[in-house]
Amino acid sequence: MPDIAELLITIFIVLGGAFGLIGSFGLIKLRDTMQRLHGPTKAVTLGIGSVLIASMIYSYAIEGHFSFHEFLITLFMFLTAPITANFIAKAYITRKVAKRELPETGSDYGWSIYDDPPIVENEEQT
Amino acid sequence: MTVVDNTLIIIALLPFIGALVPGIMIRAGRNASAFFTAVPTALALTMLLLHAPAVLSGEVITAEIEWLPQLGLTAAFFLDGLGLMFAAMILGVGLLITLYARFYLSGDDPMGQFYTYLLLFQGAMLGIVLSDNILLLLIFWELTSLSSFLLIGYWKHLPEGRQGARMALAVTGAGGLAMIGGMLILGNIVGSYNLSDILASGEAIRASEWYLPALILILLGAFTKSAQFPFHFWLPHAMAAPTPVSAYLHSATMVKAGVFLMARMWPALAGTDAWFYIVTGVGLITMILGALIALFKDDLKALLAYSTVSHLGLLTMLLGFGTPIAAVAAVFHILNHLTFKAALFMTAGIIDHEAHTRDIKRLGGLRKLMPVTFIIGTFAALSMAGIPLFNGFLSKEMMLEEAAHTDWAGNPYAVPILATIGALLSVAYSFRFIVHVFFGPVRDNYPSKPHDPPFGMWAAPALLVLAVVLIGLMPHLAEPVVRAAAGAVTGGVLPEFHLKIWHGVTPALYMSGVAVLGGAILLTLHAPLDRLWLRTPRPEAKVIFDRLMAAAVGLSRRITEITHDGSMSRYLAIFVAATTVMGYVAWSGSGLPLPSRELLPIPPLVFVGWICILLATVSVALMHRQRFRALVVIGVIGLTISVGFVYLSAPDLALTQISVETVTIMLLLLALHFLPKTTPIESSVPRRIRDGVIALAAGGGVAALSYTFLLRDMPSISEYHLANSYKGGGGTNVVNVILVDFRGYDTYGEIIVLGIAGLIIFALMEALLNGPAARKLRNADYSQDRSRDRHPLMMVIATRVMMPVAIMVGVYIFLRGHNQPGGGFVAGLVISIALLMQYMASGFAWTLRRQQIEYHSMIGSGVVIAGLTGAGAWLGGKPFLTSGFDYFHIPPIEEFELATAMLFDLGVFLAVLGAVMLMLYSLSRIARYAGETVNIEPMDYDPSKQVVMDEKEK
Amino acid sequence: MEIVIASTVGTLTAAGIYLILRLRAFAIILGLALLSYAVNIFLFASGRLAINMPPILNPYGDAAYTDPLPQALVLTAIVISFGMTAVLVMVALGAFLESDDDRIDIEEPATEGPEQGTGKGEAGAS
Amino acid sequence: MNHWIIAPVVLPALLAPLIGFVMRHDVPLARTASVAGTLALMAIAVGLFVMSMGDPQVYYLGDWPAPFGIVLVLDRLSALMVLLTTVLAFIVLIHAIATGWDARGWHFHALFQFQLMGIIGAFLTGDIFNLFVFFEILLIASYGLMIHSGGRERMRAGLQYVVINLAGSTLFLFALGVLYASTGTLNMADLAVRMQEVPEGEAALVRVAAMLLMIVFALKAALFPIQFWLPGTYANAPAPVAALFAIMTKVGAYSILRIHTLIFGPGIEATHGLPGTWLFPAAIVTIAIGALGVLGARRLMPLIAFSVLGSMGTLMVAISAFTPVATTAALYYLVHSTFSAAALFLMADLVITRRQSDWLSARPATVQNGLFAALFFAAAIAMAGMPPLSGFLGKLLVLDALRDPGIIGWAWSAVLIGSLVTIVGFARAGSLLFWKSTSIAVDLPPAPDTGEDAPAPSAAEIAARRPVGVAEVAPTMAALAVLGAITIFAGPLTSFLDGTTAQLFDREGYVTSVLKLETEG
Amino acid sequence: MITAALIFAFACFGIGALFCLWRIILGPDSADRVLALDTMVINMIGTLVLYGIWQGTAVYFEASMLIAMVGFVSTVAYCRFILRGDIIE
Amino acid sequence: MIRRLIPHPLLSIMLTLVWFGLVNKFTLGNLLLGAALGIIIPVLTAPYWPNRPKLGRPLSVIKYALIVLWDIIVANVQVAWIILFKRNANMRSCWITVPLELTSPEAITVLAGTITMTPGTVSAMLAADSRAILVHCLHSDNPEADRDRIKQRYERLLQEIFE
Ligand code: NA
Ligand code: NA
Repeated sequence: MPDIAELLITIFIVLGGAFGLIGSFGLIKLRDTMQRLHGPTKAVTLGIGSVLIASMIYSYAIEGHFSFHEFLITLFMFLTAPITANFIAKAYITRKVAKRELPETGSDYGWSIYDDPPIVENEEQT
Repeated sequence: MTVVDNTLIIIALLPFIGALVPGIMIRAGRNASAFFTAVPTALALTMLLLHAPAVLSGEVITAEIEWLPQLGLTAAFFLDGLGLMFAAMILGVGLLITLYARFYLSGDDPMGQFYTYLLLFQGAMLGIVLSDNILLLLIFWELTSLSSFLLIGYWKHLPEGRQGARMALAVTGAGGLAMIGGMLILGNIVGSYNLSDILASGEAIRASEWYLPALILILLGAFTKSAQFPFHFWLPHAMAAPTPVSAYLHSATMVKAGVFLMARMWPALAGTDAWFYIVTGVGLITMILGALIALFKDDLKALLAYSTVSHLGLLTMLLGFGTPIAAVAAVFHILNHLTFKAALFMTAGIIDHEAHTRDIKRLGGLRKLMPVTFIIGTFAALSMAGIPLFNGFLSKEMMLEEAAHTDWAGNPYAVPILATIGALLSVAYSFRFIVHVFFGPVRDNYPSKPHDPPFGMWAAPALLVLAVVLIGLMPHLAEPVVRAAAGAVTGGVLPEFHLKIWHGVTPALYMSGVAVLGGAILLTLHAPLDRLWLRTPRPEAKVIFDRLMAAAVGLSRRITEITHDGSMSRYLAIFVAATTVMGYVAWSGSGLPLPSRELLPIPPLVFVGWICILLATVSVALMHRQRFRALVVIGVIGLTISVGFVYLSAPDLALTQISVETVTIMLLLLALHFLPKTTPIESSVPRRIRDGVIALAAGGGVAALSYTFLLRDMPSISEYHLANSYKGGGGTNVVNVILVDFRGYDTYGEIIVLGIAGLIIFALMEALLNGPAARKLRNADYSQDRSRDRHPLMMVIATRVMMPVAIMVGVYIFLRGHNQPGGGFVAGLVISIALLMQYMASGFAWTLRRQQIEYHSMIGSGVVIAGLTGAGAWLGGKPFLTSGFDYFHIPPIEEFELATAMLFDLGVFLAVLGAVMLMLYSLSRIARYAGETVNIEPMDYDPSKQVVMDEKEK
Repeated sequence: MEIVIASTVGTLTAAGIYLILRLRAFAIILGLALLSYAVNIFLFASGRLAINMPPILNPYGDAAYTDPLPQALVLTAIVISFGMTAVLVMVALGAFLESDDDRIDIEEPATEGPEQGTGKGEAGAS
Repeated sequence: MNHWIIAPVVLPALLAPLIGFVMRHDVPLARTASVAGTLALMAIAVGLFVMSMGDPQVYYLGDWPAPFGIVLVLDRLSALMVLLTTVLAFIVLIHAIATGWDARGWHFHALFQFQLMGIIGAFLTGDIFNLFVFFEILLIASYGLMIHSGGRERMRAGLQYVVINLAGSTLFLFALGVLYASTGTLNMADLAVRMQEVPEGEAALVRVAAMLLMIVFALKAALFPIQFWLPGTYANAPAPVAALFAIMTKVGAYSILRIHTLIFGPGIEATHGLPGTWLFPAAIVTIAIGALGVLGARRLMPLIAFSVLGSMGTLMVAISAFTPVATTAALYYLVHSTFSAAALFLMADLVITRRQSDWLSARPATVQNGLFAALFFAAAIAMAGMPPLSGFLGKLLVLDALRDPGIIGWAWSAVLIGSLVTIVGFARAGSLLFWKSTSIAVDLPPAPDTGEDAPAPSAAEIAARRPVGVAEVAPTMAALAVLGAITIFAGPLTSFLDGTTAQLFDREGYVTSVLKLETEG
Repeated sequence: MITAALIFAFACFGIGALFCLWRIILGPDSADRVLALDTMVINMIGTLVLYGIWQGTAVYFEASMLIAMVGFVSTVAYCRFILRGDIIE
Repeated sequence: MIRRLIPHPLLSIMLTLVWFGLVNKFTLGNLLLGAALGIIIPVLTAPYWPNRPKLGRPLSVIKYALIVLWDIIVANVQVAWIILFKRNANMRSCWITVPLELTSPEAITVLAGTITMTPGTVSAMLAADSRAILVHCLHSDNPEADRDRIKQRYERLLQEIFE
């Protein structure tokens, strides 16, 4: 086993674990929900990313074949994390944040959970 | 001595066959109905009488057909003296009743029905007296209860008729059921249900330890049927029936069935102390009690009914004596009672029919208005009173004679005195019948001015009275019949006897004299005694019976409604508790082999998973009231279990678990949208503790069970599956090969379950949307406090990339399932989840409109493809679901495998996908019904389009 | 490990049973879901536990495999219970929409409605 | 291999999706297909019945040898049950079509065919897990049929029915887990072999399995103390469905009979005496509950449902003896009670449609009061076990078979008193429904003053006034005719059942046939 | 060395999962629970990937991928429920 | 015609790559199968993606990707630092509104995603007319600066790529 590969693997695994733990710790430590949202969306995602990189290096260096698998999971994570965060934020705002606590949108319409979208033609009702 | 003659069967069946005819011609009119009733009766009677000479000379005629040999039930009939006498009575009186009823009933009554019932009843009675198999006898016995129920309730608009019918059925039915028990015991003792065998085994029966229970059970049947104390009360209420019915059932036939049975079973059961004391005792009490009540009844039919009770008691008492000569007396009295009592009932019927009342207190003086009726009624009543020159006298003398010689527990006076009292009362009520009805001044306030009825109506009683007088004057005429019948009762041996008018001066003559004199005196004192009687508090049997009945119904209802009150949680609690207890009982009946497996270690991460799942589970139980919250926590459990499956070498399970879990949560969320969001606290603390205890006990039991087997090894058939998966099934994923091949039949069943689920959900949705729920849905406002963005832009965009990728993943999982974790089921769920993503992004309606596939067809084709793949094996002569596979190599592509199992798996895939989507579709249709708007754009607002429009506007 | 599985099955069963003894359909659905988890693990465990021995045949060697049969049975059971749960949810929803609550108990009408017949009957009398 | 054995499962399994998914908008076509399919099923069942006369025939699905694949076993008992199912199904189907029940909701015929598939599959299978699968098929189909056409009461009763059966299914899986964990096999014949090898002192697990399975089946058979679900379910199901359900309780009884003779049979030391000991008292109490329910009923459908419960009690009393004689009696009674329950429910449907109420109260007499009274009378005496119909013979057979001094008192008292109470209850009901009703004048609606104000009669009212046609009453009559036939031909039927019982108790024969053993052991 | 790193990472993800459990059970807000569940899913995926390295097999890959996919879908569904009540409309 | 056969060429390529990621083995058979699926699946899902987004300047795409990747790493270190060492009392969280020039939904989505994945910010929601984005900052001493950074660093590049 090449030492450099082992070292890299070790580093990425340790980093991954650390970021994962810190992100989760944020859930406990931070005071309000919006703050807590920051931890998982970033730290934990990066943690997983590190672990996946470790896994890829591992299969290439130690098992001798290149693995694309991990890319897929990474793709999923990066595609979904912002959407998830967005939804959770809205879910929180709709329940716990008063409209006036938020800044103005600066346009004619308010924020999307409070205001209907501009009326487009052909909207139909059943 | 025994002659086989199958015409006996025809005789027994004729009434039943005849019953069909009036039943069919229900509207044919009185004459036709009566005629077609008379024909089979007369035919049967004729055929019977053709056998009479042989039977009277001591032959026994038999016939039998196999019916249920395993049970010892044969359709066996025999005709001996007793049977002949009874059969002739049944048919003969039946004929007279047919004639009488033709005139008695009005044109408005459904005659066809009446005659059908009558013939059914006649057939049942005939069956009883001709049966040579006690099981067959039981069948006819119960049939008499049923057909008499119909006859008594014939005037169904009268409450008395309905109640009387039900009472009769309850009492005689109960007795009948007891008798079944008794008869079965008899059969057990003897080893045969053949009556002849049983009658021949009297010794063995009486010696058996089961004798007493059998005796009591059989007597219960006989006593209830023959209205013996304390079951006598039903008979008077059965008088609500039309008079022809009363005359037939309650004088001649049905009530005599009990007496017949005692006579029939006499050789087998009589002659013991138990028999004597029970039968004689009950008979005596009934005789006196019936007579006493009869004396004070003002309703003619009630008077006659109680007199019947009394006479039945007399007969019972005679049979109870257990001596042959008493048996002779009983048989003779049966015959005599038949003649005078039927005539009396018909007389009462005529009076009722003409005067429109049966109340003695409103009658009197009919002697002049209805001379013919007067003669008939008086002669019959005198016979009933036991006045010389009438037949009643003869048999009563014999009875008194026998009573005079009977000791009761060493006391020589008790029975004679009581018998005399009975006779005395009998004289009194008979005289009352004559004096208070026919004598005295003619009234001017009869409800209807009475006069003698047409000939057709009085012909029948006249004929009977003729017999009364004839036998009374020339008793030797009846002797052959009585001799033959009594011989049958006693089993053949009879002492020397002759029926004659004058026996000389015997104790019986004195007793008879006392009775007549006393009776006359009693009648003169009737008015003051009647007032005394009315003032005397006494238990009214009907009231007691009604109360008992009401109490029984009420109690049943209470028990039923308390236990089956729709309380599901209690049902389940009982179910779980019972299962736990029974499981423990089964468990504790044996031991276990020694543990044979080493424990696996618990690494820290497993420990974490353990904590997760335990805490999550407990918290679901504790905070299930917050429904949404509980669903989130359920997610933790599902997730942990999936990961656990991965750890425990079950990747297929993990895939399935997590995807099913997700879809299930979707369904629950969709449903929760309509349901209340919280569960109120409804159960008390003790109840929750109770439930907790049950739950912990069951959970503990399950834990103990699993721990027990986890520590022990066992040899499994799956060695074979591991060995043959690749060779015989063409796949390396053994779990998948088991699913689609070794146990493909299970999987076939499983997708059918899903298909059915889809169907049900669709059907249910349609039912809901077309039912009252629809209104509720339309009026409900689900839009409160809702976020305004329904189809957020970001989600829509992300989905456009995610969904194709997810579909790709689904295809991948499908294609590799045979060799690696995956397969049609998981693939179906993954694709459903992919589509679900699209639905969540742009809404169901928008997505559905752009969809080419119809979910109904998808389920159907999935199930059919799987089925046809299985059936395809038939083409090769192989059994259903036999798979085939092969490896192909088309250069330059690497070798690949094709297997029929994949086609089967495709069926699975389609069924799963279709079912899940149909479920979602149905739920979303309900939601749309609740007034939700449908979007025509994929996202709420597309800013790029707006720019284009803005530009156009410019 | 065995104690983990046994206690998990036991706890899930107990919680599931406690929930199915509640009075509302939704709690019962939750309870049945927990019971279904419990029984799936139980049935799975009947093949005994094995770590890293998935029953995927390995062409290269003489590997040990866990018992695949219970896994197949559990898969069948999971699918069936999914179908059942779906129907249950729909029936519960239907029952809720047809009546006014999602109670599981049924209160029998004590008497025939006034608009229907006399209702008195001959109750106990014969 | 005889491919016909699988036919009664595959035919409805292929037909049902076609009906449900292709013909779902064409009621006449769906009806035709359903009737044709059921007729074909009946023909197949008759064929199988004839074929079943020899040794058990085994169908090795997927061509895998036993005990590794799934097998179907056609023996006299399974053939009888399949035949019974198809005949009943045909009768019920005609009723459902003639009365229009099938069109009162979606997918009746598809569910009906699936229901048949499930029931028949359960009777034919020789694999215990497959039995579970087919139990689930028949159950889920029955959920759909139970709530067919919806309505408040039916939905709520349906929900309870679903819940209790899901609990039962869970228990079934627990039982199978224990069974597999202790034997490592699923094939019934193989289980029978392995059960013989379980040492008596190490049988705790298999005893639990035997007991749990018995409870599962007892739940289906509606035995005390898990009978609570039955009255509510049957009373609220659409009447033809309730009639079809008459066979569903029998699936439970059949399974107990099969499993607890073959696997945990009388000769097995490990579970010796376990099933009978508990079944017997439970069955006795069930009879009592049924009888009380009949006597105390306020409505017709519950009354019939409770009478079905009582008949299950009687059946299970006979089964609990686990002797050949009692089993023959039980099988006879099983056939009888299936059709008498069906006759009652079908009759009730006709009556309730016309009375527009199933309350046992006096309402104006309906059209054809006499006809209904006659049907009721016939079906009631059959169910209560009065002569001349088969109920009486069945009861005699059962009583005659139960002569063990330890149980005779309880068994006889329960059966006899139970039928007395039942007949009194039926008499009370019949007298209210058909006799007292004639004393109430039909109150015709007042003549309309203006044509507009008069409300048009509802569909239900129109149906109520219409006399029944031949097609509507024929199924009820047919069920009664079957009862008549099994009464008259009780002898031949019972000797067939004797053979069936002998085969059922011949464990070695079954095992040898399934496992293809050349010599015994 | 890798083994030690793996053990460290296992511990991290395990403790992380427990933190998530804490939030899931105690909330306080529904959004917190959903967030914590989502995070727990990610932790589990990490654990599975690590376990794949530990055992040197790719058999567990599908499970991780599928968990990632369905984790996202269920998170969105939970949020949509909070936001709109109806998760597909 | 081609537009109907291959409605989203980039998606097709991506799916083919995804297929390799799934099978994890490069063979000719897999290439053919992957390509076939990569063509078929977008055709099947095309109805749900009616328009084809314009995507220009591949170089800008790579530049943007690198910037974001770097920012993600930085963001994580920052956030980790804050979580571990900043006292809650000193945390100054705030909401900011970022007005948008972008009109392409794809671009807006990418921007919002970027905001979430990068230092101390989470995009919470859009305005109803998608002309502004609401951002939550975990800790910000100067909210205006954060808003400008987002507009300068990401939005401009995205405008180049998508419009
Ligand atoms: Na497969
Ligand atoms: Na095969």
